[in-house]
Amino acid sequence: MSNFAFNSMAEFWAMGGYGFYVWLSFGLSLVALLLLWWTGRQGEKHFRSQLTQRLSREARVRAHQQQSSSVQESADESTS
Amino acid sequence: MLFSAHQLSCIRSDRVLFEQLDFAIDAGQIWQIAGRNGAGKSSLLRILAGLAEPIEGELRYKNQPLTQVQDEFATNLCFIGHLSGVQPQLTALENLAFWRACYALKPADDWALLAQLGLAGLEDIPCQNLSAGQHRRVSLARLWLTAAQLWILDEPFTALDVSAIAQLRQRFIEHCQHGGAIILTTHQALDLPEIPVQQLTLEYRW
Amino acid sequence: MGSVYLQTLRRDFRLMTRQKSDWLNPLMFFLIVLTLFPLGIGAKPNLLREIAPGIIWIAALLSVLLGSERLFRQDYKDGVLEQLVAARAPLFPYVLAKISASWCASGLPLLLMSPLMALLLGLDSKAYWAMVGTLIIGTPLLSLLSALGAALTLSAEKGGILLALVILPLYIPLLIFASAAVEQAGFGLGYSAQLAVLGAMLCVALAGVPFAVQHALKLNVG
Amino acid sequence: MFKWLDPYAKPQTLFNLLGRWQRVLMPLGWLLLAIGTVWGLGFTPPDYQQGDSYRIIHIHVPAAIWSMGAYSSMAIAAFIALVWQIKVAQWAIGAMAPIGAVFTAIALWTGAAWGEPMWGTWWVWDARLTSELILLFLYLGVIALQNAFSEQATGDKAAAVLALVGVVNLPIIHYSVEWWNTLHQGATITKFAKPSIDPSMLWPLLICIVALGVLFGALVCQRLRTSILRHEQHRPWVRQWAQEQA
Repeated sequence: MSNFAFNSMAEFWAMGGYGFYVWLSFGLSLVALLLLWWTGRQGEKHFRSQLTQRLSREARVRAHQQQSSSVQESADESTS
Repeated sequence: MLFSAHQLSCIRSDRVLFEQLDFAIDAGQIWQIAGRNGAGKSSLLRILAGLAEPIEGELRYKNQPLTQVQDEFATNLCFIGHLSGVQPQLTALENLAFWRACYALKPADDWALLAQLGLAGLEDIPCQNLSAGQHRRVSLARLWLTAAQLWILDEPFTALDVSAIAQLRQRFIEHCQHGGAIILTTHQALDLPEIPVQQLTLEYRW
Repeated sequence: MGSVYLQTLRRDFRLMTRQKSDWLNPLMFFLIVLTLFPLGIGAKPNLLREIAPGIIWIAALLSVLLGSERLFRQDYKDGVLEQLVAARAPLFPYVLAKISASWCASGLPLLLMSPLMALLLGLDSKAYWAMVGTLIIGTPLLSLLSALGAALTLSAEKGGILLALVILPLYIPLLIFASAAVEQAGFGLGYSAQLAVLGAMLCVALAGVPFAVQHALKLNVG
Repeated sequence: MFKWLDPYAKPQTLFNLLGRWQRVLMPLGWLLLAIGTVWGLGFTPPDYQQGDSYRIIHIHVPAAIWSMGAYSSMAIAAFIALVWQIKVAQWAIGAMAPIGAVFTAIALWTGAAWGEPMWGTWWVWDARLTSELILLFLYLGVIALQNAFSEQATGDKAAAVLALVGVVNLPIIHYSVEWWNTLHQGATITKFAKPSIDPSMLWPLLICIVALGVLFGALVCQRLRTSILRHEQHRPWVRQWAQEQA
């Protein structure tokens, strides 16, 4: 690896007068890549919360079915 | 065994419609698929007709996997779904001619067939001018055209009047007595004492 | 197979005579777009002549695209396609017949209208014949690609705009070479290379697109 | 044939495998990217013609290369999905498309930011810029098509067909460089000719190219994992996994 190509940090930020363009392209690219990574992570989290919701919904349905069937049974018993 | 399903599962829009379904149909039989609305009857029929793929499971035609004998199966199948398959801007005769070409059937007297189905005088007007019941009759005319052994019918009796229902029943009996097999859904009682009718009930699932 | 092809072709021509707006509306759209350009940029004969190839081809792309949305829609809604997919064998000749009929309804009229376009935009005879050549090779390619788009977006909820989004990028090579050929002819240069490339693209599309359309129809019905 | 593909086609196995790959590739990709950009930005000599503006190359070229690479991988996945009917390959298309689209957008954007000081304009209708733009449209078409259906499976299959059709466009993109004379420079690195840039400048560029490739792989793993879960959510193993996570 060669030495630092700039004499000072100020020169480094200035990029020989092209600082605006260089930092603009690198900054935006980094933001875009980070966004990709972040949305990917969010996607998994979102799915997990959806799945938990779904599981609890299924549990509710099962509970309801059991309840109604037991009510049905007791009704059958009372008529007999 | 003419046609059988093994361990079929189907999922539509994240909902499991049915799982590990088994059944088999032989020549001369009628299977009636029953179940509440949304239980997956139509989806099952579409899978059986090869229009949709099951998420799991296998179909067998004459004891061979369907994937290997798909062409043979398709030529021996008559599927009528809840869509009529009738192009509304064409006349009944023109629709019949198109089907004949598609199913590679020989030309015959379509006028007589349509008259038999109670469509005399309506043969050459566009189907969009027909009533719902007449439209359905044109669609069901395929059952009189086809030489296929296996019929898969989705609610064939909807919109039909009493005489048409009787005629269709008669056709079912004829078909089964000549070695045909029918899989259908209907909310009506089938009431066919001559034919062994099997029931398959799909439970509505969450 | 041949009988399904002929029967479908006859059926489509019959439908065309009964539903004239289906193929007349895109043609009217084409003419109106051609008229809009001179109105938008001013009636400068030289400028118009210069950009005429591009204008003609963009208008042609859009009008064919507009007409193709209805290509399979009716048959899908009525369940005719379902029947064909279930029966398997007749689907391929049906697709070929549909594409042929759609070319007769959209590409052929464009070809017949080409003298009118030349007149409106002031093309000279060399450029005109180049345009006829590109239209002969290019419009079947247009019909093929639009059929593919129509088949792919068949059961989608937002069919029309999606079709444009999906298919327009695939039109770009055609647009480039077709308008380049007309432009070259306008300068008095040879344009057989461009026509050859267009011809090659047409051959590739002819070999592949009908199968892709068939596959797309199957998966949309399923 | 291609029996070795079988274990990768089984969603649960692939899910676990992707998890392991992602844990390695994700940090590695970011690390390499950090090394490559810092080296490229600070420790290479400026170009004798373009000065320091050429440093944009370290993000522009890798993004452009991988925008094409992503499309090719998508087309390969589409081919596998259509020929062998492997569902995971269909889902991979959906995982790759947004990443490829972002890479394409980066290539376009950095190209514009490089063009402004060099050519004095943000945008020129040059062959490679134009074909990159078309590539972006192709990506957007695939994404739009995939999300347009009420039945997700239809969208996946339709996107596979479109990706495969669109790949026909890639060679045309490539040869268009030769067909049109443009302002754009010729290819900087080619397989056959000697590289026209100094080795001291080449290394950080190569590192950046590898970094973006690794990052692409890692991001695909991440998205494909979620996609597998979504498609397999009715299976017991997914529910078990969710309970373990909670």
